[in-house]
Amino acid sequence: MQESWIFIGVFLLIAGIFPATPIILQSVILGPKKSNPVKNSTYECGIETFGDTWVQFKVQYYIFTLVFVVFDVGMMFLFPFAVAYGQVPAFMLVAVVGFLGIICGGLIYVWRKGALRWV
Amino acid sequence: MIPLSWYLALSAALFSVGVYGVLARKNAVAILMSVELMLNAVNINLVAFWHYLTPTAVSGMAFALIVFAVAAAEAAVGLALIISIYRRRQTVVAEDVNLMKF
Amino acid sequence: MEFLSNPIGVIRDWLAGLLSGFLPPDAVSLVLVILGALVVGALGLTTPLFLIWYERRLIGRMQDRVGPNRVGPEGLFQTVADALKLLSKEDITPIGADKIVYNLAPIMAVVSVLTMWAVIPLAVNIVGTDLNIGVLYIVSVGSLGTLAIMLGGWASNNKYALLGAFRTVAQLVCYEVPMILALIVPVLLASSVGVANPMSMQEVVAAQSGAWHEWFLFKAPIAFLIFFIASVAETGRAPFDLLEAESEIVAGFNIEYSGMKFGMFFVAEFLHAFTVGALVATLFLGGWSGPFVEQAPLLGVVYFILKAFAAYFLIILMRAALPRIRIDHMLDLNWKFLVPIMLAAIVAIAVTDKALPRATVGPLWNAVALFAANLVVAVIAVNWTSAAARQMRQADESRNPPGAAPAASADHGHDAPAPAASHAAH
Amino acid sequence: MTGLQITFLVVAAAILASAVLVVTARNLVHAALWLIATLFGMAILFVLLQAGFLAAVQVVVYIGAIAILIIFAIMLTRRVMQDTGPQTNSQWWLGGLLAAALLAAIAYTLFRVDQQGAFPLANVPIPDSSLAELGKALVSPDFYMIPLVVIGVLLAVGMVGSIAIARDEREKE
Repeated sequence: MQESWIFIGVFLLIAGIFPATPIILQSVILGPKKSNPVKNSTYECGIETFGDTWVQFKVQYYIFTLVFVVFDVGMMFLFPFAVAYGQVPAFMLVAVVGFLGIICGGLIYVWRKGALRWV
Repeated sequence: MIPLSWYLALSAALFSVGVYGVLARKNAVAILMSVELMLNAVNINLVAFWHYLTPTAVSGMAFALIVFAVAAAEAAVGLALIISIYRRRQTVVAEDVNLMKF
Repeated sequence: MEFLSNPIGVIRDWLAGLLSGFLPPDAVSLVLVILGALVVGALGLTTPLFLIWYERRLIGRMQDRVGPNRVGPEGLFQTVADALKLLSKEDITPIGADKIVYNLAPIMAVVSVLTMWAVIPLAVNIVGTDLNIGVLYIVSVGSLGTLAIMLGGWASNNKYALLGAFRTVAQLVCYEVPMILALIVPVLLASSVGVANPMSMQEVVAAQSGAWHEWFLFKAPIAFLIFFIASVAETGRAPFDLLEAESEIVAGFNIEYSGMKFGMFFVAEFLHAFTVGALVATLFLGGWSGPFVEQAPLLGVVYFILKAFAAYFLIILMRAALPRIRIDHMLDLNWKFLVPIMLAAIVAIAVTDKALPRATVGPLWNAVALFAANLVVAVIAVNWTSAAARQMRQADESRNPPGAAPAASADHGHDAPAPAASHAAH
Repeated sequence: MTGLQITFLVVAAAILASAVLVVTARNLVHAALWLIATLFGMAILFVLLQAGFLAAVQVVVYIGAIAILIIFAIMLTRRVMQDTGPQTNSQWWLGGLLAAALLAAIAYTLFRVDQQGAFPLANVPIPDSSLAELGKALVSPDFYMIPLVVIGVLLAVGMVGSIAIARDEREKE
């Protein structure tokens, strides 16, 4: 199995080098370099930028990410089960059904409370 | 072959860095990030012990998975608390949240 | 003859023999690994040149125009010309941008898609590497793409880029949930077929290569559909392109990017779309399996590419035919429709397969039972959704009677899925 | 020195360096990015420990989910905490001292234990079926069935609780 991971490691490096090459080629060698402050200012429909970049964000984004994190972690417990599925006796499905049911219960609860609405 | 003690030493160092971060940082989010470092240090230990001492048992991997779940729940609730405090008191500096102080 | 059945192996052996004359054995295997990675990476990165042309021509045909047809035969070299143009552009980094992160983001976006090709099998013996956790590996490198977008939006020092990144990330993480849930199903079914290592892509394909009814498309149509929808949402293309809706807002997270860096985001998007096609082909349509593939393994490449392009064709069709979805409908469709159905489908598939196992009822009847279970879940889901939608419409009408101002659809009840959800079910 | 050992040392150095940057970086978003680098290094360590599954889970859960959550939280609470001024509190030296003392204590213990050879190394290869074994153990009543359900409860309660905390009062109607 180590050979597989060596391949993945090398591939990650190469997959980084491939897109980096044209970017460097363009920005260092081929592209013109005539920058000025107006060109480098941030793009905002033609008017001058005002205020801070850090506008206040809705907490809604955070809430949806929260639900995602919980499900994401829950799914990681299902993958080993799915691998072993062919070997586990049928009655042990109870554990997984219970696990999924509890998480789904949480989802239904926040749904009923209206937290999943985009406002 | 990497000696087991290397992993343990790395994990100890990482844990200490996390402890420093928890004790020294002002920002509550930064404190939470340091806690994540400490949890990760623990995870390295669990998996290293599993790999070197009991590779045929599954307990090491199972516990590491459970640590992942706990870390996720901790981050979710902790950050929610920070956001709630920020909304009420307009601050995320841990020192300023001192309602319990005389 | 040997070359035809196992071309990569033959080339590998030949190269190994050539290199071992003047290199130690460890270095030989490392060089071979690097060469293999180079070949797979180069193939992956040059396909978008063709894909972009293919998609533009196809979309042109669907919109009753010709599409690019000037540069080269049938406009084949249009993309090359575009790439050359991008190379001659000036590199602009906005004031106040975080230089390192700003430059890293487009590279990461490509890496997250390109690395998926390391584990996608083209034929029985043509694959980057047969990782034992292949399916989970796909998920994990896919989540790097989300991060790339977050970084790109943040590092641009532009509030619209940051806002766009937030919207994009919100959509991507939401749709990751049904995608991962749907990915569990092929692993589960492969395990029930009895392969040794159900999470490796090669063995997922092997589990489907028996007969037509072994395809997971027939055993788990719901998982197939939901994986398809969620993956298209992950690519951020129409109808899920509300994050960079060209016709409505200026752009998304990539507003400040220009030249080749923008080109890299572009390449990543097109390659991602085709990768989705390849993943669908591998996980649900039997990958390289097909008639006579045992006699001539190279045929598998043809089958795989045909299937991948069929799925890719469907994605382009969706892009050309469906209108853009609204943000609250997008989230409702995910959390109130796809996720609950997928959870129910996983339970239904697991229970049915245990109740009527292959060993006792035979593979065909097992597949029929699984298909029936999926159908039942789908029918119940569609019925419930349309009942809920009807209820919602009636509540809407009783609040604002018809003839008055059109009902504001933004305040639909929170206890029922959005109308968009019932659309998607059909 | 084998290739494996060199890899370990390089990765370990990178992990420690980025961990130190996490706790010292002035810009919070940079701290989060260094945290991501640390977590990625940890995934490489899991690969070295032949726990490829955990490496993938590390990337999915930590980098794909928790790091995104942290970045969102930073953006949501950004206004007040500007990046000017010291990012450490008045007792930072005490914290440093404590952390150093802890490290010294652990290192000393580790050295003593290692010298006595107290770790009974198994010296058997990891079985190929360890992932399937883990799956079986997670759903079997003799092993982790109850913990699995408890994890489910933890996650569901964590989700409901944190949404209840994080939501704006005005949104609740």
